[in-house]
Amino acid sequence: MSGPCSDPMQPRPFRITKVRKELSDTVTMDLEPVDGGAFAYLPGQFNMLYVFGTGEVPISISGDPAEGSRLVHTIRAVGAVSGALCSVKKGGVVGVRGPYGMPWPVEVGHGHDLVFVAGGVGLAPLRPAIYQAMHDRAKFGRVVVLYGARTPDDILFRKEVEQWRSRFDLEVAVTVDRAVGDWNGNVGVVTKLIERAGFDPTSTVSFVCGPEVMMRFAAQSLQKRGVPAEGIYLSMERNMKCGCGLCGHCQWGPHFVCKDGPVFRYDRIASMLTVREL
Amino acid sequence: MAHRKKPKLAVWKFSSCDGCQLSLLDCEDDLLAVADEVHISYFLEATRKIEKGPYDVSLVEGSVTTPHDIKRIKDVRKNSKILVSIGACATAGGIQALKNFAKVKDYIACVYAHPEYIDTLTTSTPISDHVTVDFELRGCPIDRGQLLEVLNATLNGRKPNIPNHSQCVECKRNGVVCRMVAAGTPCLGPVTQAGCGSLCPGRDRGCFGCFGPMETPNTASLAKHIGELGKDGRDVQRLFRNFNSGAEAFRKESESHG
Amino acid sequence: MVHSHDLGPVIDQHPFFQGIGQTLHDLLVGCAANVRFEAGDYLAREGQAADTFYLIRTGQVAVEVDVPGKKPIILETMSEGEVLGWSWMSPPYHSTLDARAVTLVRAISFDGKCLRAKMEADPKLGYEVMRRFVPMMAHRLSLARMQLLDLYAPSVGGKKRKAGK
Amino acid sequence: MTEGAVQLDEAGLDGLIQALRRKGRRVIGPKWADDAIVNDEISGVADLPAGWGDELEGGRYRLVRRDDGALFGYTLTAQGWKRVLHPPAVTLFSAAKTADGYALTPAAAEPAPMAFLGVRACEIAAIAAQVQVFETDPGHQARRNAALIIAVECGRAGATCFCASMGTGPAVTGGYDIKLVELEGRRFIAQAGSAAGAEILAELNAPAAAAVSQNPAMGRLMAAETARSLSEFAEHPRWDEVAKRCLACGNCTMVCPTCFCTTVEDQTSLTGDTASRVRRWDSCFSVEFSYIHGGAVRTQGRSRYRQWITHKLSSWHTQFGRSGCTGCGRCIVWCPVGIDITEEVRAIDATREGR
Amino acid sequence: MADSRTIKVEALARVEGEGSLTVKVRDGKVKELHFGIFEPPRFFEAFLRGRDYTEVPDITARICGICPVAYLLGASQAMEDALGITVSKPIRDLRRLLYCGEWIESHALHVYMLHAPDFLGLADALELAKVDRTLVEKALRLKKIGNEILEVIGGRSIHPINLRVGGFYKTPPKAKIKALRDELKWAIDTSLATVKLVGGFSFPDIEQDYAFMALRREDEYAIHEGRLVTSRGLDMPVANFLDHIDEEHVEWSNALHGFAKDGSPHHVGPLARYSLNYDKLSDLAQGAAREAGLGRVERNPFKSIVVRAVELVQVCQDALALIEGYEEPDQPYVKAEVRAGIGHGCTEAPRGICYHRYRINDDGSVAEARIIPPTAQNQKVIELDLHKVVEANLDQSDETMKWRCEQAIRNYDPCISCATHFLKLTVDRG
Repeated sequence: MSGPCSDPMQPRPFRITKVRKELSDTVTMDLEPVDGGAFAYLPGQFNMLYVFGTGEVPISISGDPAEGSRLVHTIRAVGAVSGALCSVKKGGVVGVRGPYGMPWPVEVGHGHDLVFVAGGVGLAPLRPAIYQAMHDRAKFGRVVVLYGARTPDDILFRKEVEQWRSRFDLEVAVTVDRAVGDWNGNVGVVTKLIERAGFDPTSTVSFVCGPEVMMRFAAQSLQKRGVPAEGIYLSMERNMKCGCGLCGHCQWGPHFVCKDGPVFRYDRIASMLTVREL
Repeated sequence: MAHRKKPKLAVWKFSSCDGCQLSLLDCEDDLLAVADEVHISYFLEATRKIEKGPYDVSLVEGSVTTPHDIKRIKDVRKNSKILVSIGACATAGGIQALKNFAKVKDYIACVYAHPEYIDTLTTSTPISDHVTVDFELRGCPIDRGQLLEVLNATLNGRKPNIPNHSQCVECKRNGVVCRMVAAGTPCLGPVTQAGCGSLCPGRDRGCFGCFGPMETPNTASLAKHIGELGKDGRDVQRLFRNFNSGAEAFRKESESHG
Repeated sequence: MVHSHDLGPVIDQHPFFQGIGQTLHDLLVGCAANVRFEAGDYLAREGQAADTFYLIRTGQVAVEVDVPGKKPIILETMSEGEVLGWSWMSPPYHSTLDARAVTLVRAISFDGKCLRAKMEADPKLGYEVMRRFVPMMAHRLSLARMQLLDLYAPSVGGKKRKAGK
Repeated sequence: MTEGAVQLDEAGLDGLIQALRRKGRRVIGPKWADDAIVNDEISGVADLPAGWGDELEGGRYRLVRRDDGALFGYTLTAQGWKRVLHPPAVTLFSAAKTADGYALTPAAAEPAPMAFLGVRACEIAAIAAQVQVFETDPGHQARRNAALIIAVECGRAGATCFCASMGTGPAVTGGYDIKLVELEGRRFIAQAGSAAGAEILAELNAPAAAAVSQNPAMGRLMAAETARSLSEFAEHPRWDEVAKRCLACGNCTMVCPTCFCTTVEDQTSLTGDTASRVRRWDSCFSVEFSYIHGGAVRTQGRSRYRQWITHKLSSWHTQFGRSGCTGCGRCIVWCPVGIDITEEVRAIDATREGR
Repeated sequence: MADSRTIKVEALARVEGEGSLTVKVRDGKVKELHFGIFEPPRFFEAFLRGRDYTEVPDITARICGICPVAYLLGASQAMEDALGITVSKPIRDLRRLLYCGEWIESHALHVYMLHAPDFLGLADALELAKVDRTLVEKALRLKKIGNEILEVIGGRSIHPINLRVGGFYKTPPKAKIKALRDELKWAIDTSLATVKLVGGFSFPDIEQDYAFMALRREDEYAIHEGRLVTSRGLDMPVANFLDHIDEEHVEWSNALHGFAKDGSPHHVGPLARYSLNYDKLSDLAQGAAREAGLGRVERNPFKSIVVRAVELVQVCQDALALIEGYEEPDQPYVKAEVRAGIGHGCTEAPRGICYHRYRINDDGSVAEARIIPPTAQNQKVIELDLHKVVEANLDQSDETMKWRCEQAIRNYDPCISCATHFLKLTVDRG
């Protein structure tokens, strides 16, 4: 059993049981531990994924935490390691260390409206929380998913998002930054969706994930609507080499993003977001 | 184990001392293993066999100093998937870039009886001034371990472990006592990229910058400090005008002393 | 078609018109009309006279640029509650973009040309109108700038050293 | 624990070293090398840097002869015990391709027993600080547990010392197995601080003596309160000023006994059939350190210096409930241009309201 | 077959860079032959002016990555000469040991990897490895010993950093030097086997009446210092070098052509050293030479490969002896008082005499620099050899002739890539 504390630097081998191509540069893969054990995690947590001989990168878990046996990751090829990860075929083995990090505190939303704001591949780390909210649907008021993508071709989990849209107990709005004439959906930034989404700002908990700039603007829009800063959570990204507070790379102000985050409550970090090169 | 296709390797020489390409032949323990993994298609220093491009990886040694070189490097680029420039000549113009600070006519007259026979550019410039370079391997000469690392990383599709930080980090990791602090020896280590293995500081000598400027070199601060150690402007200028005088940070710093 | 006097309450409820004085209110209501566009209809065309602005009540409008030989590029979509059109305020009073109804659109149109003349004559009135349009324009500009950031794009570049640097 | 102090002469100290060696411990202590005192394996008292003292200033370290022949007359070794407990390079694992994946081999072997001779009060604090950082790292804990600490209390403080400001010294008050105080004429008062220490001292049959302690005056002062609140000064103009001098060379982080940051390197055989992963010391002064997809977060010298000093003096309190600075002054000495952590804090302190 | 043609080798991979060969044949006779070096000029003599004398060894080392120690030592000795200082015996010995390292590396590289393939009809050592991998592995191990000596003493094998005017920055610890012992014992045996191996090659029957010049010392086989002697009876200090040798600048070459002022065919390198210093070779080396069929004087340029192998035996033995006798010197270097002066320095680079002359100002800056590397000196005799080779091979195909010419040039190991091969051969049969 390789919990984060036994030997934090030894990756545990996982076999890839399924690979789905999501976007031109993004895949989702299902993994199972080669040793056959279980893998428990909470929504918003991440793993360090190791490709033999190439290296290791932190990747959020994008599956349903209720499905205990199946670990799901969605990976965008942006560098040597993530590129190599994306090209591992079904049946291949990758190393997994984790899960690491503070999760989305979904239970904080009990009794309130829940607003997910995602940008780009930022939808992937939010998806486990969306699943959990749907499992516990009755515990929340309105559940809103607002998603901004680059173009219609860059919409992650597109079929699933369509399914969510068709649910009556979920409000889903998608917008893209750029589109051409045959796109019938929204064009504009995701903050615009925040302005018109139906939720009660005074009783809302919001989870935001996307590029840092997008999260900054989204948090401001949510606040402008009246959502209190204590009700907004962001998922931060920093360089990580270990995932468990040993390497020091992910330090951000007094925080280790890997273990104090990646999910932070906005009011606790708002002042840091505007400090240059912190 | 399924074996990957052997990439075609070419080694090119421009204006240089041949030392960097010799580094490949100096990998005595690994040379035959390298030859098992790559197909050497063009490497004048090692073989009279010449194969046409395109090449998967080209290692380019030397700087551009003649009009003909400019044409040649463009051909090399066109024929190479990955182009790695190796050594101070190829990455900064080399020792011969010292002519960039002088009038070449005077230089020619100084060395040659018949200047009219000599066809040369007024400058010695790095490869990246002329074509896109995929990776620059520093050093005068390069470190053969680093060369193997670049080849190895390229073969295995990973990022080469070649740091851009200061020489000081390497010295401290190696447990080498700082010459500048402990003996007052002027040292370029704090502004020089790591990679040599702390050679000079490990032998009671200040770093003289074989690996060129580190990622964000604060040459002005170091130059001031070296002045405080008793060196005059001319000494400081000489220190920055060595094998990497063509690298922007060193060139600029050298120009503010003298 | 609804008559203009029915539009009073609609206008009153819209945040854009909050705190509007009676004079302006009457004036706006006086030059307002309920309009309806089928999907594919244009609310505005690039280069044509811009004499109208709209308060969208339902449906979606695409603000776009026509590109010869290609599909039009949609810059922004607008929907319920948004105010569309400000070209009527600045010379030469021509639309700078196309506005196309993506779905069935119901909107209230206002006669900008008429309003423009009244604003010229009555600076106080002009100020009142500008006071409402300028923040909206500023907000839309900031959204547009955010859009320009292309935040979700794969990062360009890398460490390659280019020639001529 | 302490059963009274004993007195050791030079031969007695050698007896202590030999006793440790007989027990299979590698004794690591101060030695002269390359114009500095460094920690290295020692085989007896003769290896110790007898009669060497040092002069320390910002960016300047000079060994000087002392006329009293003291064995521990220097202030601090060039680098601390971090080199041993948190080595510059550690192989984390190696792996080999197999028919259906790869097989991992953990690299860590049980460390051999060691004894650290000459540990100063500030170094005891630094060791404790890193133990806290690496509480989830079994390798680090194993190395620490393999080491016996033989502290030597400072008879004098260097001009760059400020352990008193940081509350870590100069008196050695705990965290040791044996504590030594050097008296004139290479005589020592030894005191056990643990059962293991007591056992060894007992073997030496040394005469009992009264415990003593020394309290040298500090060379520097740290404005501790401002230091602790540095994170409130993220936009202070001082960062631009220090960035003009700072070389971003990383020396301060390397010599700092508590700086723990590392990077990892993945290595492969040429054929790609085997791979390994090495953890190396890294520095927040390197650009790569803060690299995230697309570029580095801290590109400017000012932000990298600010990160280091703010983390060290301020964020540590949030993270670990203590300062990351032990007041050893190594960052001042070994900064090539002599940037002084206490002076930087003082400059900010001077601009605080109400001062 | 026409009896009149022009052979043009446009680009010849070279030592100091790129070379070319143009041969015009008319009526079965070589009418014109130019061996040119068009390595782009690098102007060392020019930019050395104004540099501090202490910098010159490191800067001149960059002339050649194959034999940097020749430059480091030559320049250091010239500076010491100018400043009037003499290094201690231990420093001198350590320098010699270091130089043995460069010799072992360079000779092993040339014999096995650059020259032997010619005699075996192979393109390169990698092809040789396919035929006999063990042999190439041995060659690499031999080469590596040379590099290890360079690294232990000099820091690195290419452009070592530990040499300075007056000696070394830091002398290596005894244990590290002694650790080289066992490998060198192996190297002596391997060198002997090498002599046997290359002695068995077949050689074209060419004899040339060279005027040999080499360094000579009474107490050792001179490599790093000595007096200059010639086969025409001259015996003079290094300082007189320029009285006998000059350089000219010819149109077809960017390297200055050295020539003897008396017009004799000036030849430096292994044949010269061997023929002039045979009596200084060890018994072992002499025996190996005799067994390999070398004469007391050797004038067949193609046999230089055998001479190199004999020299390998010699320098491996010398290195071992120096290692056995090594004690850490008290001082790593001799300090110098700066003064104005002129100094000369000369060593035997593996490929021949490398001469330095500097004039320095009273502030220690260089006023004038003159460096005459071995390849420049040998260019004329290389042309003489090529004359003979071409004339002896007129009935051969262009390809064969090209290879023969290459091989003839490689006889001189004119630094490494120089020796490797011709890029293009154009034959104009007139």
